[in-house]
Amino acid sequence: MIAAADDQLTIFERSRAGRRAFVAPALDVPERPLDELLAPELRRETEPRLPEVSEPEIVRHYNRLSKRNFDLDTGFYPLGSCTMKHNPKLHERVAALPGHAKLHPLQRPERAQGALELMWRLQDALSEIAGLPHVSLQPSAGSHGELAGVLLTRAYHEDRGEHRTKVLTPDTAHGTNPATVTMAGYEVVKVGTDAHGNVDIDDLRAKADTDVACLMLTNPSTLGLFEPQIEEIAAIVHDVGATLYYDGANLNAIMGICRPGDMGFDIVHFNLHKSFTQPHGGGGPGAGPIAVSDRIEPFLPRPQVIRAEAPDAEVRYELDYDRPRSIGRLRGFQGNFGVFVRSYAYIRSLGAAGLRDVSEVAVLNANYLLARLRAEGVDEFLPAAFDRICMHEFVLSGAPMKRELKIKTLDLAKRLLDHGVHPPTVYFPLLVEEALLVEPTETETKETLDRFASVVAEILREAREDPEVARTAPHTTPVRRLDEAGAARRPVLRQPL
Amino acid sequence: MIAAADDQLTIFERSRAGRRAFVAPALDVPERPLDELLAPELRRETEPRLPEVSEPEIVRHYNRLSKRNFDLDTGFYPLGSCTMKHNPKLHERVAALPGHAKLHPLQRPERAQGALELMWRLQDALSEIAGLPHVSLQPSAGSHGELAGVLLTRAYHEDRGEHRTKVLTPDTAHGTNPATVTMAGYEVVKVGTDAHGNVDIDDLRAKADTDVACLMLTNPSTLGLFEPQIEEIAAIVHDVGATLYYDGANLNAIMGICRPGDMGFDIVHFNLHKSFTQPHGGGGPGAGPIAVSDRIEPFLPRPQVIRAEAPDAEVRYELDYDRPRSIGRLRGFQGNFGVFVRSYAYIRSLGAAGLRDVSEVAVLNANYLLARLRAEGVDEFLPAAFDRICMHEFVLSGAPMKRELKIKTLDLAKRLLDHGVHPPTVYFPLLVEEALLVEPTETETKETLDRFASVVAEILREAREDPEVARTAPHTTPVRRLDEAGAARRPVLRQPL
Amino acid sequence: MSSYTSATDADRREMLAAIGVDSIDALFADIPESLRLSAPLDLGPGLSEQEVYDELRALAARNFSTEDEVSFVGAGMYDHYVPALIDSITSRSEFLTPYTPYQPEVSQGGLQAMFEYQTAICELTGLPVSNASVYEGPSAVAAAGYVAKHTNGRRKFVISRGVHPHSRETLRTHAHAWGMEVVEAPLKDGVTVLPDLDDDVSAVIVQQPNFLGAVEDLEGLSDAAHAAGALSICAGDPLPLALLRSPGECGVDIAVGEGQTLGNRLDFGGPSFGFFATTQALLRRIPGRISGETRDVEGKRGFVLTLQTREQHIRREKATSNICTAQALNALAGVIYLSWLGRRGIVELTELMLQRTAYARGRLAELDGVEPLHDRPVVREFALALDAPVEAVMARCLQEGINPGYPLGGDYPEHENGLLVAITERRTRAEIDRLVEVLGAAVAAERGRTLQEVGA
Amino acid sequence: MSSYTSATDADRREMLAAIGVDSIDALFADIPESLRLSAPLDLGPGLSEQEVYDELRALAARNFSTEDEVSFVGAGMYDHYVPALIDSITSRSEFLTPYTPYQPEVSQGGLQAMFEYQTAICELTGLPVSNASVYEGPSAVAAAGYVAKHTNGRRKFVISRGVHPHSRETLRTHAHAWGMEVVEAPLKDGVTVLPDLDDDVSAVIVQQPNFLGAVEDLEGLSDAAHAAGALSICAGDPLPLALLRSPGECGVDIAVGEGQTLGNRLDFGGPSFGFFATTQALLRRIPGRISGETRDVEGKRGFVLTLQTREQHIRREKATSNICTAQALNALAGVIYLSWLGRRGIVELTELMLQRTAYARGRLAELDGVEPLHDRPVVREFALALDAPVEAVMARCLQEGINPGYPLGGDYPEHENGLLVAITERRTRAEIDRLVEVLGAAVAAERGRTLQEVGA
Ligand SMILES: Cc1ncc(COP(=O)(O)O)c(C=O)c1O
Ligand SMILES: Cc1ncc(COP(=O)(O)O)c(C=O)c1O
Repeated sequence: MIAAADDQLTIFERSRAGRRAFVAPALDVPERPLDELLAPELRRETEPRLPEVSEPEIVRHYNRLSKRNFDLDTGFYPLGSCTMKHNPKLHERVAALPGHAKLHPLQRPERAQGALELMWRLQDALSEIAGLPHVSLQPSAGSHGELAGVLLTRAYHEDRGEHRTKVLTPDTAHGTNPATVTMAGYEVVKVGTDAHGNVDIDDLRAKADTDVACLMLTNPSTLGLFEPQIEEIAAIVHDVGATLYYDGANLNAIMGICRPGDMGFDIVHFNLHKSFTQPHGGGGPGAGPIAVSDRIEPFLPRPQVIRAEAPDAEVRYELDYDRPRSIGRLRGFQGNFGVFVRSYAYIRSLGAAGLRDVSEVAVLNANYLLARLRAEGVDEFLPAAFDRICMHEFVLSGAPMKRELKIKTLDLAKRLLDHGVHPPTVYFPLLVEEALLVEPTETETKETLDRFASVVAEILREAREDPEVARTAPHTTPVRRLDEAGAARRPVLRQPL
Repeated sequence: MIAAADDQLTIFERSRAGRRAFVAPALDVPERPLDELLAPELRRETEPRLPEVSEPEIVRHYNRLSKRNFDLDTGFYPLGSCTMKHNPKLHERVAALPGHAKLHPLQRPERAQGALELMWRLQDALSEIAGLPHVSLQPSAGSHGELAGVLLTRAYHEDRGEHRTKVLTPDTAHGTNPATVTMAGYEVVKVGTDAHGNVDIDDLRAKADTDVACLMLTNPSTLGLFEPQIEEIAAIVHDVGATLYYDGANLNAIMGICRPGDMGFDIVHFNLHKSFTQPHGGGGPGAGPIAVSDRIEPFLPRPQVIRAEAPDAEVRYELDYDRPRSIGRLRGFQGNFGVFVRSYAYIRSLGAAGLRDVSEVAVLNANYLLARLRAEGVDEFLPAAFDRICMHEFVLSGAPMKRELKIKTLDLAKRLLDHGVHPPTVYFPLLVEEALLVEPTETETKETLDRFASVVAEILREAREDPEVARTAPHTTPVRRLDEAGAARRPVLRQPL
Repeated sequence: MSSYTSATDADRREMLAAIGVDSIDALFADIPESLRLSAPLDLGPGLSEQEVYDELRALAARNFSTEDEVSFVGAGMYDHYVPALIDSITSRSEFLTPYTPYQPEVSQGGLQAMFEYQTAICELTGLPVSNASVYEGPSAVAAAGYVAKHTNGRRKFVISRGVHPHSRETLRTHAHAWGMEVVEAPLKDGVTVLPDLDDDVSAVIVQQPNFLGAVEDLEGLSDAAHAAGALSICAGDPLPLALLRSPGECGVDIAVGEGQTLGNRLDFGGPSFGFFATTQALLRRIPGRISGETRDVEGKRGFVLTLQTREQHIRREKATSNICTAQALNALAGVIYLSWLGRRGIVELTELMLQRTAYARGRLAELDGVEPLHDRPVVREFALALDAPVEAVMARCLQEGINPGYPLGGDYPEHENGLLVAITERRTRAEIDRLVEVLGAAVAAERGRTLQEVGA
Repeated sequence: MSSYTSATDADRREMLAAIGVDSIDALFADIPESLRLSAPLDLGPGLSEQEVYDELRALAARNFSTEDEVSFVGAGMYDHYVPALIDSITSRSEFLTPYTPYQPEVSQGGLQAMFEYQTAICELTGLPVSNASVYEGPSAVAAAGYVAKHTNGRRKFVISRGVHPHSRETLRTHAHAWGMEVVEAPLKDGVTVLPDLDDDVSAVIVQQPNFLGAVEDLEGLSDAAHAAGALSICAGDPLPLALLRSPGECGVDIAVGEGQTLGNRLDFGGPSFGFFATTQALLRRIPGRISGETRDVEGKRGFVLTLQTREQHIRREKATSNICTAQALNALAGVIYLSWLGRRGIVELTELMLQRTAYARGRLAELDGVEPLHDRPVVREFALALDAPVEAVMARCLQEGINPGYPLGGDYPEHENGLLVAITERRTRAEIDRLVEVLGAAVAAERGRTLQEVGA
């Protein structure tokens, strides 16, 4: 069909010499010869072969492309570890206010008081939520926050004249944790998980020595389980002089219920694009602020937003660069301010009670969904990896399904697409065979959860009769299974022009 | 499939007692008993049973609904007489500026100078385009402009002490023309069309007597043909003392090329949602300003935007209510200002040369598409109704197709849907059997026109082999052919609650 | 070439060749030479996007929007908060850019939204039938009058002086062409007093709450209309209907009104939408589009434009109205807004306005030189009589950044120094208190001045 | 219940029953009692949408945006016009709300856009490989350094003092953890002078045009790096690359930079995106997502995330970077912007800036007490040396609504009264003339004052 064939053209393939969308503003200064302003040897020989297209074509092209995406405003998106919760529309409105969107990052602080105050208030709120007294908003995403955290740990130890070489991460850790450790110049040491899904305390104790700079932990863990021995873990880590790092990807489970600071964590990162509703944008932008304890504070990145009372008692917000022990910058300017606006609006909309309700319902929804799946008899093939009350997400293992029904977790995931549902995270955490990590979030209705449970049950029923349907799924998507191996073997990473 | 079934629920069916999106601002005044403020007998007994839904559900509901619409930013939409041209995105931005969008209609003129100046400038530009000296922006759409025009005609004649009873409309006229005539208290008299698609001058002459108040004409006509004898027609009409009304739905063909005022028209309406890019919104909003000659001016609706020079030479824009011979208001406030902003932005973006280019390319595209269809051999089954150079649109007749291939114009239209193309206007103008009125507009590319021609050819080829495919089309749309007769026989016009 | 057309020079050459002419001019051969423009239109050159943006922004900056002042102006359109999700939905091209859903198979989104909208309007008005929208408030009153005219063929409208002045004038504009008379029923103590109704009366038209904010005895007025064999037409804003007895409950035959308050921005007066609801009996006389539920060939639920034999494109000169393009997008905003408010929210919102309005009315009435213009119950708007020249008082308030309301003198010479004050949920107590202060000072100052002048 | 959660009281009861617990509290049993908060967080109550809107609007109103002053500030982010079609596309929920395209079958929109973006970046940089985005400019410089470190294992970076101060500092933050040294190459007459490069040098990092606006001899610098066996890394803004010899043409190994100027708003510094382009040789060391073309089982063209064995979710501690969430939406804006400009437009736009910049530089240099800081060619930004205290001059200009640029003294003590002036297409000649007038007067006034003080 013509419409479909056409949909696969790139914007470059739609280009026709002479078409244009851009109209240049009038040249209103005396024109000088180009060669005079920029000698030929400085100039490029061939102009960049950008597409030549009109505005209507650009709009239609990307509009059509958009329809080849599944999105959160279309259907259920229980992608574990990602907190695909509703993105309130108000946030886009307030982020777009010219006073925010058109504010230059080097605007002088006295002329950007609203922005600095917003950042200060957000720092304050995040500090309260984390239970730690200091916040830097600078990191650009979760893994950037992790990097900040490990670099802070290094600075902290160096300041004490200590040289440590290792960082502990549980075997359930998200890939960014070990990758961060390497990037921060440490060696990764893995800590095991016990039969209940908790950190193996004995293993931890065995590995926690004075070469260890830090333990990075996610709590609830990537298994969706709260670490009940967290206080003991903190004591072990602190006893050897290491820091305890909190990967905040799963904060959505505990907001207003308990706080990483109270658990003994020294450094926490937030994923504002998860718990605090920054839209995920197809893979960013996000923001990964960090909260830290007093002993880590001196090393925080520069600049910090501070609140100062002028002699005339007028309050002023300032950017403090005068931080001699700071690790320095992790990026340009003041961080992803547009994200801060959204997260701040969210915190104000919900308030203390609303934030707690978020976590309560997130956990309620997850446990309910697990119960509903069980009620559908799904656990025969897709048992929960750990038979416990879960937090905001849970892990199923597709191992029996693979064995009995001859369909893999991947097949189930692909078949879900045919039902208009985004699959959960698959094959993570690595610990669980054929894992499915399901995070419904608090913004989904009971009806949606019920429907998901019956769809999964239906797919399993169908597989019993004919596993081929799932194995060759999806069947109704714009494209079907793609040759990923081929793509990696002979990479085509740009349009040949 | 679950997703699909679910898509057919209404927002009312998604309602669950206790859900909500709205959070009320805090009550910040002393609360008084409701009965004291509004006695029980004034209050309704049952609250309106509006849906109870959360924000995420509302967003998802309407987002999914939206995907059940075909739209201009997705594909070709050659709906004749409707000028489905690209709607520039800049227009939405400028219309949304708070100074426009949040301006109260009763703001005092001295505090709404920007809005009044914009209206005045738009009046000025429309006057120039129409070739007529005075403009009222008040009417809300084309047919509202028509009504204004006929009421002005009445006022004009009454002012001269004349009592006229009839209005002439060609048999090709759009339905709103005769409907307007009746609504304005006149009798419709139809004028025939000659073999070339022009007004039958003899018939016109025969019917044009002193009972005739007005001739309403579309030029180019709804057949997509320019009336070459327009000057003679004007003379005939004016000779009997009637006014000549220009239905501006087809203005897109002649902007900057020729002007209704120069042709002898007394009153012109514009469809800002057609030639001037106001998005059609699924059936409005639009705006239908009118331009008139000096002799009609005294009767224009109230208020008019005028430009005044104050004694201090400062320019001021005002709303002039002091128009004693005015027909009065046709609606509240100052018309569809938001539409004016978009149209004004459009005129400024294009300028004189750009507007002319619009019409040139609109006509070029239509003639090219006609030629391409012929080149595909389509004219055997779908001949042009009139073998002439067309203007911005053209009429095909599906009569031979129906006879030879046993598929009707309706079937062709429905089959086009399967190809991702919106069908042309069908069964209008009434004059042409099995009519298809095709208006490609200037914003479509040659490639799109080529593709449309081949799709039509392919459908005809397919019909030769198996007419059933078209007769039962569409096959790929969210719903298939709907029972319209049943809907009218047993009307279900609201959700039973 | 503009950024909106796509035909390159090469395209043009190829296309002309395919057509078989050698210039674009040749395509305009049917236009008599004498009519062809020899010079460009006097519109100046085209501009870049940023230049147009800058120009429009500069114009917009010369308006005082409700973000630039504290505004208590209502009088037919109101500064309500429009939730962000409305923009986010209505700006989707799938809603923004298609036209009237002539091809229902690819227009289910729009058609279902219309159906939902109709349902919501029926709920609010208490009437069983709604169309999918008309232009706006005042023309909706005329449209209702047109239905009455066709229903009983009588020659006179009785319209309350409590109906919005724009609606009254719009009705008059139309009625003249229909050869019908328009008689105004006066207000007494803020509410309508009907004259004797004879059997020439086609319809009695009132507004609830009326233009002065007063809640009318709608049932009594309706009964009187019916007793004279006339139709009862009620105009009004849909939002107060969350609390008030609905037109349907009061026996009204046609309820119409301005829908701006349902999720539409002010836009200096438009585009918004008009609603039109009526009884089963008048179903086939309704103007405009109506969406109806049906099934497709496979039995799937779907929606279509229905009862089209009323409409101009089918019935032409016999149509019940000439309306074609209406206000679909604005009505969509309306139903989204009503879903956002929801069953509880609409009551909470209206009660909040009721309380704040009562507070404002009470506090303002305590001021020297300020009297309530009537004592009738009100919901979101009320009228005051000032003992000082209202224009001068306005000017003083505006200087303080407060726009205190709409002066009534122009429309109601009998209330020369009347002021109509609207209190939406946007106006906080702090703002109301400020109004009290500023208006009080302004009235006092003007009275002082008048006394001085009198003294002098 | 907030407006974002949907569980009603009835839902909660039913759900708890299905789970088999009798309170929500029971679900948190794993959390030690001692850790459970006994009091609510100190965050205050939730607010209605309009209240939050009002609060945020009030905050925003306290900032001076580029709409509130005439701004000549650049220094890494620039006030370019963002065309409306970008908002209209990027605000579509299909682009705005999904996450990284892990399920390519339902993510073709995002994946194809990435592929198109990569193509456009390759065109601009003249390099054959681009990833799909990194966070932003300065961290992209660090990311490039990380690739160099892994490529040759050497222990030193030589970075030009012409590289953005934030980039230099960010590199230093990282290099410290890698046990690497950072050496700064000084500027002379506005351009980089490399020290002798020994075989400890892992990479030479320069910026084109550099922070002071000067066009560097990129090829010469690159050659020098290569001669020492080091990698050549070039940072910079992509827009001037429309005119300048591309990094690829100059032999650069890695081109990185801040993408804000490509259709992203200023947002007080973020979110924007960083671009990262390199040679075929370094392909498997790139950080972040890359989209690649492939086919589906039916042979249909499609796109997938590819070369994932570089990435943290597969390779964990052996990954080439820890980056996960990057800046997909901002990069999408980038490729839409580049399509909007198009092949001709990008040249026209850059030439317009070049001309206006030359005009501004020329006129400003004529002022008494104002000297060009260097005479090198520039594209859109240039540096001045004022013969007056720059802070005092700034203050005077700001009073006139002109923000004349970025004072250099903080980052370059050697240019205590330096001022960096950026001229985008947003700045008209009239505005430039006004800058000349205002800055001239300010400098004159401050010199007068200084003379007076000296005299006194
Ligand atoms: C558990 C966990 N940690 C860290 C991250 C990394 O966060 P980001 O993608 O924001 O860098 C993620 C993100 O998916 C995660 O799920
Ligand atoms: C020829 C013609 N006349 C009049 C109209 C009526 O215009 P509107 O729909 O704006 O009322 C139309 C609209 O379709 C039309 O095509």
